[in-house]
Parts: sequence; structure tokens; C-alpha cells
Amino acid sequence: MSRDDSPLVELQCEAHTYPDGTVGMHDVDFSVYPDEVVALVGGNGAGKSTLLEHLNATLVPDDGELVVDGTSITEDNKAHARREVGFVFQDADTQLVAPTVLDDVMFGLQNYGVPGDEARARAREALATVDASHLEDRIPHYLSGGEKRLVGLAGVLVLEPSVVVLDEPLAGLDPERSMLVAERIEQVHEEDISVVLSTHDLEFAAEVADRVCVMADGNVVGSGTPREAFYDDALLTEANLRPPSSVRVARDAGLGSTEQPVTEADLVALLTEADNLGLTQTPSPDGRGHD
Amino acid sequence: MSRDDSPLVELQCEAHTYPDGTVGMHDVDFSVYPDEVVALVGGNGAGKSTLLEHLNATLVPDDGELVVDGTSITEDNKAHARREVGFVFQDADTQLVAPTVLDDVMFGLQNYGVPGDEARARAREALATVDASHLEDRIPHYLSGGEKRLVGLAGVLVLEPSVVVLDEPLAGLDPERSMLVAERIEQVHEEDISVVLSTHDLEFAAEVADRVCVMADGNVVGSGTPREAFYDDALLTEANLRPPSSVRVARDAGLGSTEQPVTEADLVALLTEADNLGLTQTPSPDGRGHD
Amino acid sequence: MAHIHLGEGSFPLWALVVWTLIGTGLISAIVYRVRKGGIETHQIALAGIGAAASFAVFQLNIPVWGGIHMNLTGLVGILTGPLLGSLIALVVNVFSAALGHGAVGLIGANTLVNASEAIVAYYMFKTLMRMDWDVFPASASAATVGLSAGAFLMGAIIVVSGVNGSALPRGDLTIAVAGLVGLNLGVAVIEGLLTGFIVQFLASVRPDLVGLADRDTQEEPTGVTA
Amino acid sequence: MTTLSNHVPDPRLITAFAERRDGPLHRVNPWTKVGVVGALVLAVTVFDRLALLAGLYGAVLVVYGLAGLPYRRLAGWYTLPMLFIVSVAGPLAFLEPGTPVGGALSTPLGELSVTWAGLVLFGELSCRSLTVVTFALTASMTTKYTDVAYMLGRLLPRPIDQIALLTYRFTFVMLETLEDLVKAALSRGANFSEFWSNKRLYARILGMTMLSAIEQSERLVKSMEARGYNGDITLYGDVSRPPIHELFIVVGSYVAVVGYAAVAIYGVRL
Repeated sequence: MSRDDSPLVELQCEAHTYPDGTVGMHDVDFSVYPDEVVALVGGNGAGKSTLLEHLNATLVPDDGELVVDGTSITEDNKAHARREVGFVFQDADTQLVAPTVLDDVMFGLQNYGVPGDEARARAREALATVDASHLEDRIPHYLSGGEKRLVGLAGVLVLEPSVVVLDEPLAGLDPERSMLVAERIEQVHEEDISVVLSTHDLEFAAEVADRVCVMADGNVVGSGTPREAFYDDALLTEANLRPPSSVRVARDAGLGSTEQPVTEADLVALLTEADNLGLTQTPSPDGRGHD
Repeated sequence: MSRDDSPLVELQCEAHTYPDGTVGMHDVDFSVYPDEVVALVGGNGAGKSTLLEHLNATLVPDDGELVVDGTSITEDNKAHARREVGFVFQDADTQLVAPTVLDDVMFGLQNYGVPGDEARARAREALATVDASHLEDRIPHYLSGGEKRLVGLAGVLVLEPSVVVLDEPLAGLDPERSMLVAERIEQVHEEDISVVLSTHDLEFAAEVADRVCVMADGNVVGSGTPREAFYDDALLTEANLRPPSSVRVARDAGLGSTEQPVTEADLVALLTEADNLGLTQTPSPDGRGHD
Repeated sequence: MAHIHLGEGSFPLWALVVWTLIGTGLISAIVYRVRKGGIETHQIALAGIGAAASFAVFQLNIPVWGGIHMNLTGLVGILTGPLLGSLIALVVNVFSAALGHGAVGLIGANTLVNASEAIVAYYMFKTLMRMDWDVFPASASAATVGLSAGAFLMGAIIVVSGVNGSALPRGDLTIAVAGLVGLNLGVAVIEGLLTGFIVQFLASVRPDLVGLADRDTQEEPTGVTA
Repeated sequence: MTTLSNHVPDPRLITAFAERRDGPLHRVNPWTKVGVVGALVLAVTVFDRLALLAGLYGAVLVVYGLAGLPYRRLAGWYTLPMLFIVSVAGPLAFLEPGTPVGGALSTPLGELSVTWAGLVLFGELSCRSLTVVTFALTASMTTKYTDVAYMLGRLLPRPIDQIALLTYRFTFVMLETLEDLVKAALSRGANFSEFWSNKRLYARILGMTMLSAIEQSERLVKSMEARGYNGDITLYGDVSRPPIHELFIVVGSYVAVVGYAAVAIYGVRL
């Protein structure tokens, strides 16, 4: 990730007010650069979804501007934002509307006038990308939460966006399915697609993100690498967040003030290093932790 | 918790088949004893909700029996099961039916014919128990997810059940709100009410539960203390679960083969102990971890 | 209910009273039937949320002829049955009137129209399904016929009542109203087709909701046993 | 709202005005407002002169403004009521017997012209309808959610009150479901501006809304029965009786309407 690149998406938003008068977000200045994974973290109601929904012009700022790929988005060229910025909504049920999974993945292509055969081929490819080819003929309504999430992702990837936005991609998933979705997200990133996701799972954010933006009260209150953000107590307190487990453990046990582990792997590495130096208390009897 | 006590709830269920032919649960034998917190853990679709919904006769086994407080539950005395076993559903929105929070908490009492004034007083008390008195006049629609969960809990506590069942009580909550709900659950337990909850968050299960039941494919495949269950690899593999973070870290770093930490606090204690023995690598510069 | 509502003050006082009494009579009969059968929680829940959905759907602008809005009364009838369908029609009319849509004084007349749509659509659908029609033609026809029945009933109500303050003879009024009914019939066809597609979609996902599953498909007059 | 219609008042916005604003009408007793709605319905039904109806409409418009409510929104919300008026009163404006306004238009069916009587009738019907529409909105936008719920519980017989209370509670949830469905489809390039080529999309979105409603009702049954529901959501809230001066206004308005009708229309001599 290099900040010399020009951003793929630039959002400036003075305010977004919902019809009932609630201010969903204010004074936000947010960009997405090529080839990065950005995690928006914050508590429930911090404005994460509101920000995300601005990135593909689902919501429009009261006063502000959205620029996608150098083009300023207006009422007339929203389609541009929607093609470049794919959106996987949190509620998988409202995302999937077609009678079968394959139809659903083809939905966007058909909206853009791609002929049936080509659309079908591309949809199958997208399903294969997320390892969901076996679901092709299933009825979306009966998929499990994790399957729905994958199909939703395929339905967005098929449009070949330059940015994929995922709102709470792990919501409601068990750890096994969360890992599966997280792997697919990594894979999307490997295909040179930038990823923006929201989560209140800071462990997950630490695992996947190059950059973390912390939101509170409808505002981005800080950003940086996961390590910078999650060791910034003032910032986390402002956003009403607890640091990820590894940060807490390292701190509470008085470890790693220099290494600052943020992921579980960091913590294990730190402890293993100590172990290798012969410093930890109990040698591992089964050889685990030494490889 | 003593197993000499007779169980509050005993469920024997040969099978529960949904109308569409899916088997939700089979060969289950499950009891809840006085004054314990039981966590049902398992992946999405393992049958946790199906089992829970049998405990207050929301669902009825195809072939089997539910005994609540010594009384066998039939079509005619379901009300008994429903009074003794309070149920907080996962979907917080469908849990709240009345126009205001206070009305909603009074809902159950009024169904059982408690006069208005007494019902109001008891509802206020229940709201106070979960620290939600300030929500009394609010409209359920405008509550946050965590607030809805607390109000749902109050609406059940007000009926003075001997067991409270919570289906995925942390679903959709951010860490801060999860902690709040977890604290309230602890508090319910302190009032001598047994708690049964389902979760796929094994960290949470390790924190709150006295006993863990692991479910897979509609069946209880194992149970024990969190330590027993979460260090049983074969069991977790069968249920498609990953051990909690502290277990993974301890293992991967080759720590604590004897202490077997299961919660974050256990892990920190283990590391601090090592620290006190002068064995860890980095002394804590800010005095953290030593108190 | 994809049609013209009767506006406040359209009718003379006597007509307002008459339609309110007849509407009240219909609803009373239904309430009596429902109460007699014992009120099931699932009926109340289905009717409550069904009415909420019908009311919410009304917010969606359907871009035909500059924009129409529909409550999908025919669909509601097919899914919930004639009794709950009629109660839903009443509740939706009450909420609509509170938002300035329809008329407070004509809730009786408007409910009669909408209830007739739900009732006719339901029985028509059942009959056609018994005749082994496919889901799409059966539901599209049932909804179209139901909504048309509503359109004719509304025309009749206007002609019988006379328009408040108009000196037009009944014969000429009938001609004016015929145009209105014609317009409503056009909308009925659109809503009928849409209903057909919706029922077809629902049948592909939850066949039990439209009585297609093997289980429990006895025609309970109160609709699905949710 | 970005995805749904501007021509139909959004219950969320209406409720937000009632809950979050405070104006003189917010402080008026809810029963008083219900009473006035009734009096207005009676008035627009029996009043027979355009000037009187226009005066009444003007008065209601002023009240709407005094309540601190936005006129611009109101104009948008008039679309559908006006459509109804036009569809009924439009043809009558031509057919109504009387002197033609200006020249006549010759058609194959004969001469067609708007008569003065037809024009007056159109004006009368518009004032009648919009008077009550405007006041109903004023009342809805100044009466708190809980008060509305309580009155529904009091005014409707069982089980209609139960249904209405659940409807009131779940309308908001269903609106969000519908809005989410529309948003998700739009973000994948769906085009809602043309119906015929997108009829299946409309059907799926509406179908999913209905399906979601039915499945929520299935969950709702469980949660209600788990707390012993027996067909009775009673509300313990209370909307007090109107204060005496408001009662005076309500009674006064009925007396005025009935008195006017008796004297001016039905020729009763005192």
C-alpha cells in the first residue's frame, strides 16, 4: 500500500441525517487506496454502516462529495460508484433475492445487460472464487448464515469491482464459519481488490486489516495500523472499545511493551521466543509451540 | 452446584423433526440443576436453539419427555414450564411486543393475571435488576441491540422463573455491550436462578459457565467443565469448534500444560506467575500485571 | 388496494353513516367468528405483522402511470385468509387514515372495499388451485378478480351514495364513475400480475405458505397456521 | 428517505416529529385531537359552501404551521389525496350541469366543457379532503407513540386492538426490511425506475418483505407464548382526560357544526 497512489474512493461528508432527524455521521473524510484492507471499528451505533453505505452512493451526504476513481458522483452517475464499489450488506437475507444461488449471483450482471450465457459463466466463476460452487442450485433462503455471506460476496465479486465493502461480515457466524469468510476476504484482497469492512471484533480487525479507522458517535476519531490504533488507550476509550485479547493479555501479564503484539499469532510468537530463550515456566510436553 | 440436588428441568428427547423433515435434534438427554450456569456450545445449525426451545415447551419432542420441577409437562400444563423456565430469544425484536419498555416487561405478568399496580411495581423492580430503569418509557424500536436484550431479560425475570434460558445472548453486540449483558447474566445467577445459554463464543462460555455441553449435528456430544471440554481436542473437532483463544495461545506457546488456562484471566495469571518467578522476558514498565 | 381511495367528505352524511354501519357489521361478524373459534396467538401475530408489511409495502412507489402504491390486499387475502385479511384491511385503513391517506369518516366504506378484495382473492385462489391451476395463473387471476370486485364495489358505493354537493343525475354519475372503475381495473391487472409473481416466488421458497406443501393444507378459513 | 416514496408519509418521520419536537399541539391532550378530527369529518361532510370549506381548510393549515410542522413535506404528501380527488371530481367538473367556463371543447361524443358548478364542486371536494388529511397528519405528528398505542388499545375491540398494536410496533421493522432489500438491489445495479422490465425484481422484493413478515410472526408467536400470552396485550399507560378548556373546545366545535347544519342546511328554526 502506498499513499502516493491516488485513492480509489474519496468521501467527504459534512453530515448525513436520517429521515427521522438522527445524525448518522458527520465531518467524515475517508479514502480507500488501491490494494489495502481497511477495517472500520467502533461500537454498535458508532456510524460504521452509515459511512460504508456512502461509499457506493447507497446513501448520499447532506453536504459533501463522493469521488470514485477520479469521478465525482452525482445523481446521474451513481451507477459508476455502484460498479466500482461492491457492497456486501450485513443482513444476508435482504441481500439475496433470486430463486436460486446462481440466479442471484447473476443478478448484478443482468442489471448491467450482460447476456445470459456470459453472465452464467461469470457467475459460476465467482462462486468458484469463494469456494461455493456446490451451492449453485440451492434456494438462498435455506442457506446457512455463512453460506449466505459467501454467496453475497460472490454476487458482488462477479461485477469485478475495484473495492469491496463488507458490513460486519462475521455477524452471526460461528468461529469455524468466521474463519472461512475471513479467508475468502484475504483471497479477495490477493486479487488486488481493496477491501473495506466494518466490525466490532478487534481481533478480526487486527488479523486482516492494513489500516484501522476507529469510529465513535458518527465520526472517525482516529486511524492507523492495527498496532498503532489498538495500543492507543485514549482512542479506544473514546470509542468505548476494549483492546483485542492479545493486547490485553500482553499488557496484563506485563509482556511485550516493545513488541506490542496485536494478533494471537504475535502473542504466541512473543511467548515462543521467550520459550526459546528458556525463560517460560513450562516446557511444552507435546512439541507444540516449537515449530 | 451439587448433583445430589434433583434437577429443575429434565429433557429426554428421542428426536425433534421440523415440519419440513429436518431433524433438529435427536437422542438428547439434558438436565438443568439448581444454581448452575450451563453453556450450550456448537456451530451454527448444531441444534442449540432446538434444544433450548424444548426446555420451556416452545417445542415438543416427537418422542420424549420434559419434566419441570418434578412435573411432567403435557399439552395441558405447558404454562407450568413457561413460568418456571423463562426464555430470552435470540431475535430481540420479536421478543418485545408492547409499545413501551414498561408495558413490555409487564406483559408476562398481565398474562398471568397480576393486577396492574403490582405488575407495574414488579416490572420496575425487574428493570432495576438489569440496570435498565432509565429505559422504562422508551419505545422498543428505538432501543439498541444491547438494550433490547436487557429489556427482554427483564421481561423474563419479572416472572420469577427458576431457570432462565438465553439463546445467543451476545449475538450482534459489540464487546462493550456484550460485557454488560454478561455481567447481568452473572447477576441473575447470583440470585439463585439457573441459567442455560447457547453461544458459539467459547471465550464467553469459558467465562460464565459452570458446565459446558458441546453440541454437534443435533446431538449433545460431550459435556464437562469448560476446562474439561475445551482441552478435549477430539470433542471440539467433532463439533467443528476451535478452542478459546487462551487455550490456543497457551498451547501454541507451549505454556501451562498443567494449569490449562481457559479464560483470559487464567492465561494472564499463568503468565504473571511466570513473571513473578522472574522468568518472562520483559518486565512491565508501568507496573501493570503485578497487582 | 392499488386503487383510488375515497376522499374525506366525498359522500353526504347519510351515506357516511350507512357505510360505516355496514362496515361495522362486517367487522363485527368477523370478530365474532374469530372469537368463537378461540383467538390463536398465531392468528394475531400473523395479522399484526402482515398488516405492518402491507402498510410498509405501501411506501414503495411502483413506476406505472406516474407512480402507484399498493397494499397488496389480494396477496394478503391469499396468504392470511378471508377473516384475517379483512381485519388487516381495517387496521391498514386506520393507520392510513392517520397518515392522511384515505379518509377517517370513510374507513367503513374503504374497509368494505378492501375486505371484499381479500375475501374474493382468497376464495378464487383456493378454487383455482383445486382445479389444478399453476400457482402463477391462479394467484394472478385470483388477485385480479379480487381487486376488480373491489373496484366494482367502490363504483357501486359512489353511485349509491352520490357525490357530496353534486347535482349530477345518478345516470351521468354512473358514466363518470365507470371511467374511474375502468382505471382501477387497469391497476388491478398490474397488481394481479405482481401478486402472481410474488406468490410464485413464495411458493418456490415456502410452499407451505400457499397451501402447496403436503402437510396441513386443509383450507382453514383463517389462513396459514404460522 | 432515499429509497422509498416521498409521496407517502414515512411513519418513522411522523413519529420522530411527535417524539422529538415540542410545539403547542404536542401539549394538547390526545383525546382532544381525536375529538377535533371527528368534528372536522362531520363539518366537511355537512358544510355545503365553498367559502366555508375553504375557510375551514385555511384554519387547519394555520394550525399545522403553528404546530411547527413543515409545509414543504405536506405538499409532497398531498400527491395521493389530490390524485383521489382528481379521479373522482375531475370527470364531475366536466359533467356537472351548469354554465360552461369559457368555451366548450367539441369531441366526437359531443361538447365537453368545465362548468362553474363543476369547478366549485372540485374546489369543495379538495377542501373537504385536504382539511381532514392535514389535521390527521397534524395530530399524528404531535401525538406521542405511547399515547397513540394507548388510544388504539382503548378504541378498538379485541382482537383488532391486539392486531393494531402489533402492527404499530412492527411497521418500523418491516419498513427497514423493505428499505434494506431495495438498497441491496440498487447497489447491484438494479433499476427501479421502470416497472415492466423489472416486474420480477419488484415481486421478489415484495415477496421477501411478506416472507420476512410471516417468519417474524412465527418467531413472535413463540416469544409471546413463552410469556403466557392469552390474547391480551393490555397497556397500563394512560392518556388522561382532556382538561376542561379543551373539552369546551371539542364540545363547542360539535355544537357549531351541528348548529350550522341544522340552521343553514336543514332549515331548522330556533
